[in-house]
Amino acid sequence: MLGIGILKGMVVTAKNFFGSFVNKRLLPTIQYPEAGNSVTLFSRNIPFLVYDNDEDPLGTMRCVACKICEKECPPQCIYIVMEKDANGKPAKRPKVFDIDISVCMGCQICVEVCPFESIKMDSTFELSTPDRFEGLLLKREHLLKSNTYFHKIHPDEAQEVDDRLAAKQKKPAPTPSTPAA
Amino acid sequence: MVPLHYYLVVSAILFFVGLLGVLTRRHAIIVLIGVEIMLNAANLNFIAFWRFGPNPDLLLGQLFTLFSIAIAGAEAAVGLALVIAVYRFYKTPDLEKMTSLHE
Amino acid sequence: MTPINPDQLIVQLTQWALSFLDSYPLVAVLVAILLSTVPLIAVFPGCFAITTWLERKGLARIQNRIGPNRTGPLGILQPAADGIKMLLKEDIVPKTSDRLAHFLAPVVLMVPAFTILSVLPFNRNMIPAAVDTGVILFFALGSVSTLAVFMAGWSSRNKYSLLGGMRAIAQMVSYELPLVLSGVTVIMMTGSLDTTKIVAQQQLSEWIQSSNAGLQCLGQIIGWNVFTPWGFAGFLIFFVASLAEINRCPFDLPEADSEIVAGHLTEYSGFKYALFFMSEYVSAFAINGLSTTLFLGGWSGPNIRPPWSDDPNALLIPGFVWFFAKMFALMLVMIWIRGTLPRLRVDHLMGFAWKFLLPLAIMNIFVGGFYYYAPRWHGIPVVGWPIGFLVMYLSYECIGRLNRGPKTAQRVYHYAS
Amino acid sequence: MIITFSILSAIAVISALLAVRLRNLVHATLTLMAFFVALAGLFILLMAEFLAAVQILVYVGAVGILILFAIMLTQQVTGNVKEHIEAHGALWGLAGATAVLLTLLLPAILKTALPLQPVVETIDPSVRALGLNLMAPYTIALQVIALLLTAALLGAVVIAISPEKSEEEKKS
Repeated sequence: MLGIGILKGMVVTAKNFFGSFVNKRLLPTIQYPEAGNSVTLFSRNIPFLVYDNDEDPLGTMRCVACKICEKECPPQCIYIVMEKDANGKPAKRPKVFDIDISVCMGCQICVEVCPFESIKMDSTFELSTPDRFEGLLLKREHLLKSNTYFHKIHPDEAQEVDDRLAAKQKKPAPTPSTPAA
Repeated sequence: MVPLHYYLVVSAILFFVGLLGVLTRRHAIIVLIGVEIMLNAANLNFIAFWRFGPNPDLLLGQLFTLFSIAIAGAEAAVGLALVIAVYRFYKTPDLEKMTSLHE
Repeated sequence: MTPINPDQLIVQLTQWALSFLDSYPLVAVLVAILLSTVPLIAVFPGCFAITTWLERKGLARIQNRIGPNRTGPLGILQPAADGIKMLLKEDIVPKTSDRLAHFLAPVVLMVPAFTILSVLPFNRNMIPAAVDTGVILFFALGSVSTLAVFMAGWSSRNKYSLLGGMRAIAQMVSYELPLVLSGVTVIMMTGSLDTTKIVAQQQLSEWIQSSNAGLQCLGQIIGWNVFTPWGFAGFLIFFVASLAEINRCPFDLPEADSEIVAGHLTEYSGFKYALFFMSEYVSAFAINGLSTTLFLGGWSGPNIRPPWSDDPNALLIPGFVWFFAKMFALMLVMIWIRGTLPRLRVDHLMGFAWKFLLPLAIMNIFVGGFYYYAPRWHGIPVVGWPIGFLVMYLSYECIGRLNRGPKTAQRVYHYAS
Repeated sequence: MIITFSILSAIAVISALLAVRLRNLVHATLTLMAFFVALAGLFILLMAEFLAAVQILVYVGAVGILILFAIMLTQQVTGNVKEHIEAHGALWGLAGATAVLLTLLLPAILKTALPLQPVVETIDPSVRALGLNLMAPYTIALQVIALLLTAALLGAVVIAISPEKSEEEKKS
């Protein structure tokens, strides 16, 4: 019969209409500011710096200001200045660690190249600011986040990293003992 | 009630206006508009005479006007089609430039 | 003191109010005019507001969204917010536009849209203008809206506007024919252009009035024109043609936003745009009211008598409730269709009117005539109904099949192989 | 009554005058529509409701729109006519039209004794009677009109089809 296709289409839309009241799948909208979207396990956004001890973030940060990430960053959004102690010796800590997130493209290359597991990808997405210059330039203080936070957002990856770090710590211990043996 | 004179005078003036349009403008469509105005003036006359006549129940004036409106519709359709056809040929709607028969 | 009849309460109140003015006939006439026009001007913009909200919510649910929910509970204040936004916006008139025509176009659209409402019978004794030529007056004033759309499109001096205006003219003039012809069947069967008589005609079904009480409750429903073969076909033709006549989806080519911006509305903003928007909805209500009157029995619903009254005309649920319920139901179907069907192509649109709806409407007139003269058994159209239905169905199939273009081959998708 | 009449007839005359005198064709057509509507108002005043409705339906809804279409197809879309609009001997035309008005129409109206009041005070404007009249005594006229309209429709289509277009269609 002619026109049956129109009726079929009408039935489909009617199903959508009534289904949206009962079926969660047919109404996937989330009221964003009130009910935040749940972030998936593998979502990544911008890098952050990991520290280990919650009491002393600056003291236990893993970054040693080796500037590998600064060199590798394709859009060159990382800027690092190494800290010097009172004697003028390098202190293996960044004095300045800036990431211009208006330039960062979230490629994760800095994470891949970091030998100290100190820079990881964050999954936060509420980054809007009223200031498009200073507000989008994240300083060291903004970037420092604890290992527990890393565990919270990417548990599997954080566990892997922890294991690797633990293995690394163990390894140097036997090395000096080898000549003794 | 408004007397019959008034309607007839209005209708006469409308007829005059339509005639003015036909006689003084050179654009084919305006000439057609003038013809339409004259037809409508005649219709007004028919209706007025029907209303003031002795036998409105016979509805003669209304019937005649109905036919006249139908004919006016046909006239407008054919007239405008002619205007378009002539325009395609002469590339102008100006009646005074359509002089093939004249030359 | 007559017993209270909920059906006629408003009419009785009006008469009671007017009875105080008996000694001032001129004032009484003025008050009577106000009493019949002010409710129209008050009620229909309200209906328009509710419909915009319903439409946004309904379309949202069809598209698996939630729709407006910020202003008020369930977003019910959204129309008010929209209205305030519209009123506060700057009224921009293009520099090269034809000022007078640009200004007059929304007015020319709105005045007939409200005027045609006055020939609709909302209830027994509740019709703003009881004229002998109701239906034809409706169609006549409705055809003025074509002019308004053209004025809007032409005066904007914008090629998209002009294209929209020309499309609107072509579409509305074409679809007026099936619209009027499917209405003609009803007029022919009723023998009157008067809308009140058309409604009264549909309440007459003697064979059911004489039967038992349970069926009598349905007495005012069975007689609806939509339950006859010609009425059913006519209703469908009328409904489709009215969709095109008021430029709603899927016939919204004059304002097809993916092709010609917003058609004739492109250069309108602020209050004028709001007027356009409102008149479109009001004419949608008007045309749905007319199809309710012509095919769905107008204000008649199930005969539920109030227990305290012996008056056979007394009804517990007032007629205008049924009228507005039917009108809103048709409006909801329009929203549903808008959420379902995609826009037609221009040549398909014109072909659909001239090659499909028009022959079908003419066929419908013949079927109506046959139904009228076919022999009946105790008033039941035992011959007319099935044969009429069969003829209409066959002509639907035949005309539809004749209109089919060359059959296209099944599309084959070549993926990377 | 007289006030309504004067307003309506003033609108009718002025808009008719504008319709034949305006330079801009689309404006002329729009004022022509106003003229049609005012005339429909006069019909209502004369108790010919049905004809008023038909007047609006046919003239505003069909003829006027047709004229607009014709303008859009023949002129540039602004409707402005650049060259001068008066016909040759326009003054003679004006004189002739005035002469017709002053010597033929007005004297005839003013000299005839015409009824001031309608003979029948109230008319029940019955569409039904009109329809019965069309069906019984005037059937032939109705049929002829129908034939004429069909012929006009076909004729208009045949005239308006452009010859080049049809040749192109033949080729393709």
